[in-house]
Amino acid sequence: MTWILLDRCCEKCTHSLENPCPDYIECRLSGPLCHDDERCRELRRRRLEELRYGEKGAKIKVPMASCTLAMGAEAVYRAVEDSVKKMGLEATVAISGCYGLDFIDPWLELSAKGMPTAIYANVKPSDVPRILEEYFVKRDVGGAFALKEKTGAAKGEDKVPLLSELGFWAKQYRWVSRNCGVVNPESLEEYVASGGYRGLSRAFKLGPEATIEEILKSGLRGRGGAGFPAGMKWRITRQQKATPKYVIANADEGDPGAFMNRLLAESDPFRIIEGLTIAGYAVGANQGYVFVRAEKPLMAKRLQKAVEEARRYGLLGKNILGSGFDFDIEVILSAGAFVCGEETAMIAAIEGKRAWPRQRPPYPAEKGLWGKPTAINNVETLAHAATIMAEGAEKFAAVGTEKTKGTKMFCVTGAVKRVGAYEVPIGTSIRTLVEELAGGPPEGVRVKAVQVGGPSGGCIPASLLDLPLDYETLQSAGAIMGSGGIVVIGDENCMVDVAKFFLTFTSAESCGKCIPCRVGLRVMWSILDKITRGEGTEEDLQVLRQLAETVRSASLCALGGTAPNPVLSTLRYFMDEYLAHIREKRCPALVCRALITYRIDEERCIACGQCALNCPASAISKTEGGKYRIDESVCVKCGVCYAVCPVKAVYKVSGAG
Amino acid sequence: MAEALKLTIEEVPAVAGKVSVRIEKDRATVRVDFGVTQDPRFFERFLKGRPAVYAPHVMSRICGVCSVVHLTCSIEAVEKALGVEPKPEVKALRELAKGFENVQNNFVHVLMALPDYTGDGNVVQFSKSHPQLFARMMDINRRILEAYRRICGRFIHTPSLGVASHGKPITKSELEYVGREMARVSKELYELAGSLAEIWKPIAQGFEDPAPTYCVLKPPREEFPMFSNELAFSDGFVVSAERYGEVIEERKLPHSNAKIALYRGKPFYVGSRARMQAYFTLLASEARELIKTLGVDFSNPFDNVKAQYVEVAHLSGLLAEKSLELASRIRSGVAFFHEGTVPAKSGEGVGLATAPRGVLIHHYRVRDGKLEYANVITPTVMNARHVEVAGEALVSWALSKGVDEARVKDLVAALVRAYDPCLPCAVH
Amino acid sequence: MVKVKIDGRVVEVEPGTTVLEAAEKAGVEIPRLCVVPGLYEGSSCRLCLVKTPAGRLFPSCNYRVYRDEEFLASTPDLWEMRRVNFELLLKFHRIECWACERKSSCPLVELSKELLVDGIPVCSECPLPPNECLLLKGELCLGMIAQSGCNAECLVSGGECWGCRGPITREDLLERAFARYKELGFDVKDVVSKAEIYWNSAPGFATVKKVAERVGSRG
Amino acid sequence: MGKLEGSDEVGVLPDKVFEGVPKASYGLLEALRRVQAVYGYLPPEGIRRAAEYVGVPFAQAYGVATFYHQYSLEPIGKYRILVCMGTACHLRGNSLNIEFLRTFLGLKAGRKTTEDRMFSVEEARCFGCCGLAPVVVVQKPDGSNEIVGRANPRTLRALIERYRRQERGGAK
Repeated sequence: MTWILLDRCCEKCTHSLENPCPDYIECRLSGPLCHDDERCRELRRRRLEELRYGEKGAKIKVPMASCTLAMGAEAVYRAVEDSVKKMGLEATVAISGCYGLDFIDPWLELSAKGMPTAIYANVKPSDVPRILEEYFVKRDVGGAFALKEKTGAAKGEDKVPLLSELGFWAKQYRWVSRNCGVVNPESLEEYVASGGYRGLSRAFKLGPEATIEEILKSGLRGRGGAGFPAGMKWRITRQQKATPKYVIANADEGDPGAFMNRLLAESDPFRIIEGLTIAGYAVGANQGYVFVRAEKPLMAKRLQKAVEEARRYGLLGKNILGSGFDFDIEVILSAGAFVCGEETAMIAAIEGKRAWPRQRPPYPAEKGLWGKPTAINNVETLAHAATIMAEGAEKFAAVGTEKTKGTKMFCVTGAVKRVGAYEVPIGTSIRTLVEELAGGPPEGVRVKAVQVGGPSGGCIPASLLDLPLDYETLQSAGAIMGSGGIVVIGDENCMVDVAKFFLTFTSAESCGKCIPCRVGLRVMWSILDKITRGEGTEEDLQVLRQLAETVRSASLCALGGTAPNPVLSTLRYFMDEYLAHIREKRCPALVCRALITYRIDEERCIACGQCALNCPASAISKTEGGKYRIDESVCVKCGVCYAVCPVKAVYKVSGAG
Repeated sequence: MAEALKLTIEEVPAVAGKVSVRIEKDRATVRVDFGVTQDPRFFERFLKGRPAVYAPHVMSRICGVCSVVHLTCSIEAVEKALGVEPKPEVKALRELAKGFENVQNNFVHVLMALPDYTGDGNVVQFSKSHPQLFARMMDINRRILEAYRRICGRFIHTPSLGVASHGKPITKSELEYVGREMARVSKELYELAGSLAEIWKPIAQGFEDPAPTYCVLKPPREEFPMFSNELAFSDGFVVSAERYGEVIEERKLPHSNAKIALYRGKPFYVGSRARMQAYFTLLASEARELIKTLGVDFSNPFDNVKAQYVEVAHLSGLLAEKSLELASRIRSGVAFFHEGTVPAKSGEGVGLATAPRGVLIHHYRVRDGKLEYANVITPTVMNARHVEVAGEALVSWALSKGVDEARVKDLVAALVRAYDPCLPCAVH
Repeated sequence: MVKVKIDGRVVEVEPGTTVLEAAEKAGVEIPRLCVVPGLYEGSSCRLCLVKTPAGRLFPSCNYRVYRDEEFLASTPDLWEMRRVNFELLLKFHRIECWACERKSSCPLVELSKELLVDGIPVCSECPLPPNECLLLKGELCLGMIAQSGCNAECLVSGGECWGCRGPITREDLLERAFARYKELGFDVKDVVSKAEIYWNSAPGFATVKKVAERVGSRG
Repeated sequence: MGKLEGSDEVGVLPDKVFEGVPKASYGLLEALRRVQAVYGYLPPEGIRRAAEYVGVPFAQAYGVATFYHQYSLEPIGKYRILVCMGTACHLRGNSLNIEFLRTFLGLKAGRKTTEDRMFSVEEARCFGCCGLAPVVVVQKPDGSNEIVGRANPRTLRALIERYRRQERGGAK
């Protein structure tokens, strides 16, 4: 058994689980504190180096998060193990979290003493032996995607850019996501080595009141969407007389297109656990819950593991770090309901009921889980809190806007070249995020709109891309911050269809408790459906708007309260598309099925027959000229031919065209 | 006195519906054109092909003021055409309803026309100069309406009356209430007569009706009739309902949208003035006394209004009797006279009813339950030519008395009002 | 005791009283459907929403006052919101008043009148209990497909409904109504012919005819 | 009611199925999950057992079972094809993919499982793998997941044909 950083260094160490040392965390990195022994100091130094380069002086990191796994990271991991064995490499194979840069998935990070740490992008299992050979044997990094630093010791260094110089990295301010892709998410040791749990130690030193004060000073606002000051929430919960109190980490990340919480929990789960512990300490709770979305099981697994690890080393349980504070966490897996993201619904779900929200006030801070004061924070907020406690409020508040300090993780998806999660200071413009970080739209596509804030957000037109991303600005533009999902919509998408899509989602996810949301969204959906079928009238738009306003203001919870946003914002910015559907019975983006016709351009057709082969309706037949033609009376407009045609001879027309 | 005279009343004031009167005097002859300028409504046409049982409901819409008479007359006609015999109670209730309409309607007509005789000009003025009297009359009207509601529910276009059926459940106590109320109303009306007679000045005293032929229903029994199977004329001629077409002829005149009806080619009149003369012997003694009190001159068309008052008083008493009699026939509690469906037969039927303004004829031909032909002759149509003839005589008479033109116009308007203040019936 | 001001009327209530209770005490009428004290906490129907002067909305059934507060309960926008909301609620109600025992005491019917929402048939106001329905006696009453609001005058007076207030336009409702006519042995054509008398030029008559034809053509 | 009664097709639940689940109402979600893990869906008897175990009325357990997406009250196919309906996946063509899958597998409206109970096609909520949009995830009978990124009708067709081949091969 190798000694790890979390173990006692020698018999002189006073720390034990029964009698924990308040300086335990600080002692890990800059210790020993209770006694002076150079050997113990050296033990720590060596271990830290081992963590960096592996025990054998070389390390291969394979990212194991949902996104990389989906791209075959598991096979890459196996290939790496095989190759290491076959090549007889003296290297440690380790897992890590993910950077959140989906466009390079799966990637590999190779490091060895004296070599620059190199990242290889889009690795296939078959590439692995070559990459390992180049790096470890030939010491050539020319094939790498990016380097973490330059040592001048390896070949090809000049050909590869530094990660920190790349636009999508340089423009980021990795504060809360600092460990994502860097540490092993299943290792508490690596977390502590990277500076983890300093925040909790500091909180214990400051005491609960001062901890809340510190969070208030940092100006941290809830990152789950509403932007309520986190310190305020804690203070209110703390002030309640009723006991016991609870803290809940909201890891029910349900917004389609948002995965920053998943990324964080899969790559750096201990930060969340630490944050929740700090929250528990600050409000005076002894029990915390992490409520995880059912669709993201790995997230739950990692968090569960993190909880177990923390318990093992006394960072959860009785008398944590000798502070006298008892705290434990239970990870709860949801059973799948978008509305669970709403705090009162989440409470109902934890209580084992249908996830029905209830009217606030009373707020959960007053009457929450089991009717007791409960502080519910988004996992990103909690991770921020942990980081703030460690780094100090001033450092956090150094970036951001006047009203909102700090950074926020945004997930940029849709029509962009570099899909991924990026952490930037609040107030960064949408354009910076979309064009500089995410690389703008792919070739041949223009950005038409940007949908900010998940299904309840609004569609902001391309002309407003320079808007800064902060709570107030987004709200005034008809969108919301939400969880921070940004979906870039290219000009090949129909905005009516997009609005309808979001309503399909929200109306299906409506819990059914209150009328405006349950019925209103359905009625709105059917109006949009009518419009996309070309049967809409201009009066429908009036009704739509009125319904949207009513649903927005009369709904019980935020789900209904924000669900009309996509409709209202598209009505506001893309009225011309609605009118084209209504007046001209035409879908300008050639999306709405009832309004388009598929045809085959005989000039282009190479008569490969793919279309006819794949057509589910057998609507495509050979013409006398040997080319193919679509029988419009049979065509179900599924679009398969359009998708499979290798020469793009299938095209769509809409309206009178 | 002018040799030639041309006067036009574009719209006669204080009547329902649009009616214009053109007066032309050319040397010896005076011509009065009574033109209903309101558009025709084609009731008779659009019922064609529809179930005959719908006719009463629809026909009642000819007039919102005297809806009951159209309703009941239509019911009578449909019943005859389909060969349905209503229960005696249903018939009695129908007669009650019809009587109520005559009472209420004529009473309101009196109230409306009275300012012409008292010199007040209009009702508002009248209510100011005779506040107590006016208040009392309004109270009577209210009580009549209230009593009516006990029998038929809603007042206008009552849905209660149907073919061989009376929809509203009737209770003994309600009938008794109606009896008591109407007896009181009748009594008050006789009491009022004295004070009325004082202010009720004659108009065109001495003027005589140039065409004294009138038409009423022949009473089937010794009683003021509401419905009948025969028409009686003042010349003694009596004709059965089915054969009304043989003596009454309808004609369309170019200056009016309404038709006119003639008896053997001659104008005739209908209404209370006719009825009070014809049914004099059937009247209660108080009513006969009342005729004297008010000094009704049956030869003066203007005195139609006085005749109406007499009729109201008499009928109120009669209704009181009738409702009490009916109450005695109902054993206790609620009685239902709501009948189910009517067979879809074929046939022809003519209904005759005593309308507030005269005689109403509904004539239907039904095949397999569906209406094939409908003809309606309203009192307004019957009076239409008589108004002109009387008007011509009135103008000559007035001019001969040296009455100025403005007054002539007022007189003619008052004459129109005296006959009938409600013209839409003419165009149905 | 705290002071609650609702629509300008001030009442004193115990702290913890709901705004709805306070409003009742103040004599301000607030519609509501879902709240059943002791059984259901409410806040579902959203008809009882009230507004603070700052414009925030709360369901009055659920909002408890602990300090002096002011609320508006009858602003036009609130009533408009209630109306839209109520229309939404009705959209998924079967509205078979002719078969419903509750029709005479149905809060939906009352609210539909208060909020001027169309779409409830005359049956809802008919004084006859379902087993005394005129249709059972073979009388062609249009109550099932006619717009209510007349207090069923004709039915009260013993007649059948002629639909003078115009047709109901909701197709699913018409469909069920016509199916019932058919079930009771009426010819759908006769129903339409009777309806035509008042509805020939009514805006929704085309829908009525369409549905009637569809129901009529069914086996 | 027939559907809610009858437990014939469901065997006896293993005794240990609820081990570690708290015997209180808040254990219901987990208890139901355990039942579903055994059968692949929630048979009425299973819901009843879960309700009894945590001590809530059957109606409440049924209400919870019908509320959450993760619970299925009808048997699902051997291969459960989850089509991501997240925004990115929708925009990049999953609406077309699901249509294709349904047509290709011959699913009738309102049904999600093929007649032979081989495949289920379901819409799923965002997997958070938006970088791979459109994403289709197949839960295979051995419990593993196959994640198909950048899916299109062509790859899906190949996928299904591959599973069918495997099944035929396995049968022999």
